[in-house]
Amino acid sequence: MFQVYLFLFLSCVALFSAMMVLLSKKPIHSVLYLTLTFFALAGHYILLNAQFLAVVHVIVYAGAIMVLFLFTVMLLNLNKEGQFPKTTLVKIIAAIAGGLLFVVLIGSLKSFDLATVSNPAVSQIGLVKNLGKTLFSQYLLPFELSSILFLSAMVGAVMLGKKDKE
Amino acid sequence: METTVTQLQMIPLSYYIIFCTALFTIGVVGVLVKRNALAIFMSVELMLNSANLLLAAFSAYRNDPSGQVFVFFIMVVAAAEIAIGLALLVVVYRSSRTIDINILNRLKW
Amino acid sequence: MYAIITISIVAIIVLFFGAFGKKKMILPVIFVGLPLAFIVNLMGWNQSIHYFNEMYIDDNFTIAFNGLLLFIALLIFVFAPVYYKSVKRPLEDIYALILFSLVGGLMMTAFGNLVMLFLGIETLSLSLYLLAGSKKSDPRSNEAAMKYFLTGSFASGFLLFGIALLYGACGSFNLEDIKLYVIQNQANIPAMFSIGLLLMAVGLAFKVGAAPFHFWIPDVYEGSPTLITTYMATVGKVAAFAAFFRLINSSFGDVDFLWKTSLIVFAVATILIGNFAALYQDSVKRMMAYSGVAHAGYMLIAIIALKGNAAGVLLLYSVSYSIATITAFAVLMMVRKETGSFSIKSFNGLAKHNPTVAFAMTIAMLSLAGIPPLIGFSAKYQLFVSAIEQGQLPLVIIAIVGSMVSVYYYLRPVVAMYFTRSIESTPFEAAKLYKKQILFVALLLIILSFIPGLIINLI
Amino acid sequence: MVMESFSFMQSISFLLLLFPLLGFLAIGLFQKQLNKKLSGIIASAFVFLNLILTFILFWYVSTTNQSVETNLFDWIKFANISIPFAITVDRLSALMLLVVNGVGFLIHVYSIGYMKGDDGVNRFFSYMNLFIFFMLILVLSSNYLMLFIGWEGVGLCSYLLIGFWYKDHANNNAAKKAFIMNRIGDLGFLIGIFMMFHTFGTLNISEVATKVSLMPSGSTALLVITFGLFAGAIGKSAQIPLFTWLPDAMAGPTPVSALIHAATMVTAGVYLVARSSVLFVLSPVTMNFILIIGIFTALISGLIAIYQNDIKKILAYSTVSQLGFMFMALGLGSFSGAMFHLTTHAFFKALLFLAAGSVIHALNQEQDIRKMGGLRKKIPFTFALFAVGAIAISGIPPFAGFFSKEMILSVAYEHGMGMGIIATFISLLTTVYMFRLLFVAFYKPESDAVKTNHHIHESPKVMLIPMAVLALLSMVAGFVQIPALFSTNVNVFENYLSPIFLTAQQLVPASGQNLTVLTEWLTLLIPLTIIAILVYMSYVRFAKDRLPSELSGIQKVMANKFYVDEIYDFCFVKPTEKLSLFFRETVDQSIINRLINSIGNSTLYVGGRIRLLQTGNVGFYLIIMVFSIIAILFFNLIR
Amino acid sequence: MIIALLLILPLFASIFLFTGKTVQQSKNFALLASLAVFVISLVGGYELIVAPEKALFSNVDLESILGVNLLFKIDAISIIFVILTSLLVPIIIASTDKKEHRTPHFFALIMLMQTALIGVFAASDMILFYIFWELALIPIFFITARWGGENARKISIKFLIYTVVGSFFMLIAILYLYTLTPAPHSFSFDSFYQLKLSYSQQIPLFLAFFLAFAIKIPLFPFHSWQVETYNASPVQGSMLLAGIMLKMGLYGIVRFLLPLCSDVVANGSLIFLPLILFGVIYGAVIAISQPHLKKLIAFASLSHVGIIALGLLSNSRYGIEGGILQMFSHGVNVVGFFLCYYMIVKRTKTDKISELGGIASVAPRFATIFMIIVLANVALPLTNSFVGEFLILLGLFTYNKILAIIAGLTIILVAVYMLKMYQKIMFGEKKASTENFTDLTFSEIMLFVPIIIAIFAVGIYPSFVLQLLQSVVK
Repeated sequence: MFQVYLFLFLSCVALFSAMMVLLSKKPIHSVLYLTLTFFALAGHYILLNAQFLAVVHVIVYAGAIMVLFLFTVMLLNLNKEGQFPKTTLVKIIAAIAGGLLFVVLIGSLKSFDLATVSNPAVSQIGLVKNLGKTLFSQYLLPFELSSILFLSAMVGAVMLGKKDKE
Repeated sequence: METTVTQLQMIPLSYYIIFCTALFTIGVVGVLVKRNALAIFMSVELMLNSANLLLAAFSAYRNDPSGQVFVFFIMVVAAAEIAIGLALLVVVYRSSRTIDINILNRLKW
Repeated sequence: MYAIITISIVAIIVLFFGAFGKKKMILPVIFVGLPLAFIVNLMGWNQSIHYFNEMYIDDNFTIAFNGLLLFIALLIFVFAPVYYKSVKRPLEDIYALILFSLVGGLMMTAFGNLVMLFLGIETLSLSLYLLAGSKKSDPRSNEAAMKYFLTGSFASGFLLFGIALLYGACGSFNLEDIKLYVIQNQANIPAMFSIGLLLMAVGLAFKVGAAPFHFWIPDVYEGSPTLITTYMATVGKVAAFAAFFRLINSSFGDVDFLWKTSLIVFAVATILIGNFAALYQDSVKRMMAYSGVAHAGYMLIAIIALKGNAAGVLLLYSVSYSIATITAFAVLMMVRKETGSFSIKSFNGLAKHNPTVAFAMTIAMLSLAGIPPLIGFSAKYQLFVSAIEQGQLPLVIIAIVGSMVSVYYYLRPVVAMYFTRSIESTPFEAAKLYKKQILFVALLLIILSFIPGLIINLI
Repeated sequence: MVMESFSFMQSISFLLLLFPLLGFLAIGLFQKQLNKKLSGIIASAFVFLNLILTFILFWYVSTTNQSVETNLFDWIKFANISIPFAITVDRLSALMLLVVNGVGFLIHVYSIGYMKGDDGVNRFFSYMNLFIFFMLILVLSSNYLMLFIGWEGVGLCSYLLIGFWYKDHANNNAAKKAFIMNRIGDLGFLIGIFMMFHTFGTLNISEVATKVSLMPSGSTALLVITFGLFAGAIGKSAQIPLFTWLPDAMAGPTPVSALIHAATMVTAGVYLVARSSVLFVLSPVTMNFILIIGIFTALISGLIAIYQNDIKKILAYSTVSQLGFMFMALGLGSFSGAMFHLTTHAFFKALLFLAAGSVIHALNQEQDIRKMGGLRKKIPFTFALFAVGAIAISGIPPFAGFFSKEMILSVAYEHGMGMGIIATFISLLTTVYMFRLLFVAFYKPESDAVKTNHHIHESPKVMLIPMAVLALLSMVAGFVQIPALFSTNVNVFENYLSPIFLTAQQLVPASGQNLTVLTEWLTLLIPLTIIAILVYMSYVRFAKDRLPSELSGIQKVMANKFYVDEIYDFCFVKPTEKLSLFFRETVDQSIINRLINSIGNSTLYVGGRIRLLQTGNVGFYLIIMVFSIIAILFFNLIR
Repeated sequence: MIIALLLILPLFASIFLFTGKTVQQSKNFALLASLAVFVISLVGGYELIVAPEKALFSNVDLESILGVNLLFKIDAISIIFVILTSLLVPIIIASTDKKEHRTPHFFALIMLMQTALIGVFAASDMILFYIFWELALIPIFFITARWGGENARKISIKFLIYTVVGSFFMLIAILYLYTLTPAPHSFSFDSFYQLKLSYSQQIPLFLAFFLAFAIKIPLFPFHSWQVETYNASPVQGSMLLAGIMLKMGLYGIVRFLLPLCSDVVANGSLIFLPLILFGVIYGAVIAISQPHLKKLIAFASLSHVGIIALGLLSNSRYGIEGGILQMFSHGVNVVGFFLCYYMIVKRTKTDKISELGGIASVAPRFATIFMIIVLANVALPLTNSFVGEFLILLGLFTYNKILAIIAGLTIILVAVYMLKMYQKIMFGEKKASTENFTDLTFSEIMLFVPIIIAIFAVGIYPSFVLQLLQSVVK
């Protein structure tokens, strides 16, 4: 049962901090709450015995993405409170939309029969060794092609970032 | 590490589904309520993360590594996406001195 | 497969030349590289090779669509030098991004695994976000890029969630495995599967610009640099449709009850909204954007029909739509250069000063409107036939109603060009080469009008 | 075209059509080149050739009692419809041929003089020959559709000739009116033809007659057919209610009035009914209708004629009245009587018109009789001829009119005393207006206009000689049919036509009672006495004095033609124009066009509204997206 | 062979003319080409007269390349329209005046139009038919919009959209029929004719076809494009429209409505025939008070084609054959009528009837020719319209007597407006605009000669056409 409590705890943390991302007025707070969420999710990954993902997750999200966010906030000096509040109407509509979406999704998914899924006692697939094998055999092509993606992102970021001479 | 989590699969899969759905929904709501582009980016990240976790959970429960590989790719893409998004944000900020998406309405009708 | 490699290498070479300031070398490299890729692409004809554990499937569908994508890209590069005439810098980044996104497009047509689909979509989209904003000094371009990015990444979220659910239901990303799963569980498809499928459909519908996920299209098309708009409207759309078709065709053909109704609703909404909204546009560019929406609706019909020669019909429609769109945008670029405006008024009297260009535009408009005997008509009619054979008469009727409406707005530029005197006497003196290029594309359109059967039977 | 080898008689009947057509084409196509003096001669020559052929044919049919049938070519032929272009010369058509070609020839000759100096003389003669052509088609046709060709063709010529002097819109209006009123009748004719085809499957006159004789009397189909045909006759022969065009038609040159609007075309209606005698006798309702129409027409137009002052108008109303008289005869079943009166009427009415033309010619186009007077001294020859005509038409023995009227009157009396008296009254009306005309124009003291006009002269011989011939005919033609009272042997005319009307006579039950000799004498003598009194009274009243200027109420109504034109104008012309305007302005522009445009505009409007969905606000786009997704998932859930 | 020539000759002429340099040369070339087409069509006609049971046939299976089967068949019905087209096009080309500032493109468009029209009448495959049907719109649209008069631009758009909308209904019907054909589906006429359609299948089919054709013909409530387009179009355009293009719709009725929806036509006639009939009367009544000659022609035409439609839908052989004959006649007459209009407008620069008058006194030759054409329109016996209208009314009469009688009213109304118009224009005293009216020149008369020959030839010997049709109309 310990695992379940852990799961619930991590979930609560994640959901709470995710909510706080939305509710925070200051962008910087949002970013920090988001970091918290990411850490909670990393906990989930560990719980799933997906250590590789957990590590990558922390590196990529908490390490890279969060820094980028913070960097942008600082760079553009966006950290002002109460910026551009949405009207209540929009908030209500958004809340309704979210609620409906949740209800519909859960309503559809709740019937999912667990028995159809194999439930091995110990999942070892999340280990670096296993994942690496898969990644570099079966998923070699996408792996290589993701370099193109990065390259284009890089080129693009440079293009947007640099000042034109004209 | 390998033995610490031997019994974790006792958690029902539906917990993950519900949790991920909730997280996803929060992300969606975040995109909808926020006018700050930065906050919207963050909300999108929440959505992507919920998908990630879901994939990882399915992967673990199915004992199939491809799900987790997919998560890896998603993270790659997410990183690239955020880089591009923030670059765009900077450009927009430069030209209009704000990151409020509501002022993006030159193009309409 | 080799086309992807070729294009990637070309893109990197372009980047290098750019970095070393060899501006003059960039376009020649592209003009060598794209045809080369085209030829390399054709090599796998009729062989159906599966690369890398069915990650990449090089069947005739792939080759035909990739050939089309490469060809469209080539055409767009043909117009690029004139479009960027005033820009002094090498532009290697923009060209490279176009090529990168092309790689994404090539992946999308050929994917055998959802990972490839996802990566392809993202490669294409990310490049397009950047390209849309490539005119940094123009706030409209910025706005387009931002809108595109926001909506696009939001849709990606849904797509991913859908993929996740799908994976949860059937435990694989491989299209073949999914098909196997579908065949085995046809009787009791779990809700997770169907919702995953629908969310994926939503994500793809967003990419193809189907209503009600089309909202980005008019704004982004209008705000982006025209050359990029052309690219988006052709390569982007065709690749997305190829992917959509492949996805549905190779895995979900047997469970059409899951997606058919939704797609029909999308198609109907797209056709109606696209055509009706286009009626009122003053800017031809924006009108073309809505026209793109409307055509997405028609192309959805091919997916709904799915069986028979629907793939061939989709190819035919893509050919007809892309080439006509390129022609129209090429003319539009020229008009914009001359008059500084996209407004319909700037077309006034074009025929008098520049009959060849006006002729090309007319052919393009009539083809888009589906007036016989141009290829646009053949495409539409083949589309309707294949849909009707699947019992989709009501849908076809709505599509035809949409076509009726479309005649009006496609005619407006024609009428402006031929029958309205321009108020200020703009000479419309475009470069001779450019005119020839436009004429070439228009003639291509006419020539293709005589071989629709060939195109359909390719696949 | 199938041209079989023709027999001699067939060739002649074919040539009958060819000559006037040639004349028309020759003069018509070379209008500009042709000498103006020559055209009249050419035209007359062709008609003269026709006249000779007519004599041959007349001799042939009257001696052999055979008809000459010639099939020229198949006109309309497919499936079970076969309408050849065929002509038949039998006794009835031969009689009509005589009238048409005979009177036609005389009037052609007369026209050479009358039209001399007119700019359009070539045009005139080409039209005249065309008229002869169509009239001959009408007379000779062996089926009803071909008859209809001639029927409409003569209408066309009538139209062209009434509006001959086209610079004056009054003439054109008259021409148009004639054509349109004819067309109204023609519609009836067509419907009759349709019904006939529907009922019998053929339009051949003799076949129809054969088939119809087997039918019971009074069937609805027959009623429709005969009413249709009679409607045509009403239009062509200017009967009530379509009679107003004929007086207006006097706008044309006087020879035209003589030929078309007195002698030949207007009698086509009588010919048609006589031709279809078998059909009509089997439809008693129609026969009674014809009788009523005939009586009323004769009465009303006779009354109107009394108060007219235009010489040609008087003659025109007289024509209408005489035609009414003929129809009355037809209605009474006396087909040969009607035909007899038709023939004699052709002579004396043509004569009257020509003489009137001569008067008008002499007076420089003056037609108002009040501005005449004393002409008997100035143009005595014309006066004499006019007087012959007036006497003949008034039915004074021994001129032709007496015999033909007597033939009809006797039938009327046989039908019943009342009918006889009505008929007599009608024929007496003739005397009133004719002698009023005669005395006012020729006896009355000269009007100022006549006095001051020193150019009044007798017409040239080319005009007078035809008139003289007609006068001679008007005097002697009656002796072919002498009333039974005087001699039972001399009924050449009736015998001649008896084969034609044989079937009809057999089918109709002998209705009337035979009159006693005393009654017959009385019915003969009393009218004659009255005529004498009337002539005297007219002389007293009109020869001496000027016409009374003020007319009393009822007289005014009559003088104004019972306001028929005004009524028609109010009931038909004005509403049609209003309707036209209403359709054009209101329905077409305001309703249909606006409706169609509003479909277009509303499409645009919808487009404009849908366009507004594109608010430019990303948040809005996203919300729509999310709700759409929710909807899709929801429908998936509940499915 | 003949079919190929009929289609390719004008098409190549058209393409060649698009590159033409001088107007005069282009006109001569176009005239020559169209005359050649006329001769070829006569040869085709001759072949059909010799063997009326057969049909000229051409089938090139290019479906794998073109996506359409090139299936052509010219039978007796088709040849009448092919001949009509090839007869009128040379006249239309020859009628263009030097002063009108035409360009070589003008003639190219006319030749393209001819290709399309012949294609429509010769096609035996539905999609082919539809392609030519729509193709015919493009040249006429350009002719109208480019060389048209006031508001031509707006009106030509309305015209194009209106008719395209109409033909889309036809497309729906075609596609629906296609699904009904037994697999493998086919678009050929023959496969459609072999269908045994139930009543409930025929009804929607009928509605779609009828709507499409009613707009094209046009029949009563759908006519609003017609008047405006005739009015705005240059006279050659009007001639093409009224003379030939309207016949496409009627031809469609003969080809599709009658054989395919025979039950609906048989049972439903009482519903739509009165509507058409109202349109017939309506057009005629409006023509009475119409102040502009060209619009008058338009409304007259509305009335006339309505009668033809009545005949075709009257469920009787007489009506159908008469209708087909009358289509030919109407084509000839209306072109003649427009030519007369053109002669007047060329000289006086006005088509307001009230501003004209007295022309007959200065131009007797013109007066005569105009009179003949007016009389042909009035359907006087021995002119071409008479036989057609007679048969139509006869057919209608056998179907329903009341309708026939009401339809017969038009023969009165037509006389009213035609004679009124003729009188006001030609008779009376000269007016300012007609003061210097010159009579027709030799070349102008030559334009009318074929028309007048056609008027009398058909009027005097219609059997030639009727018997040709006999083998086809059933």
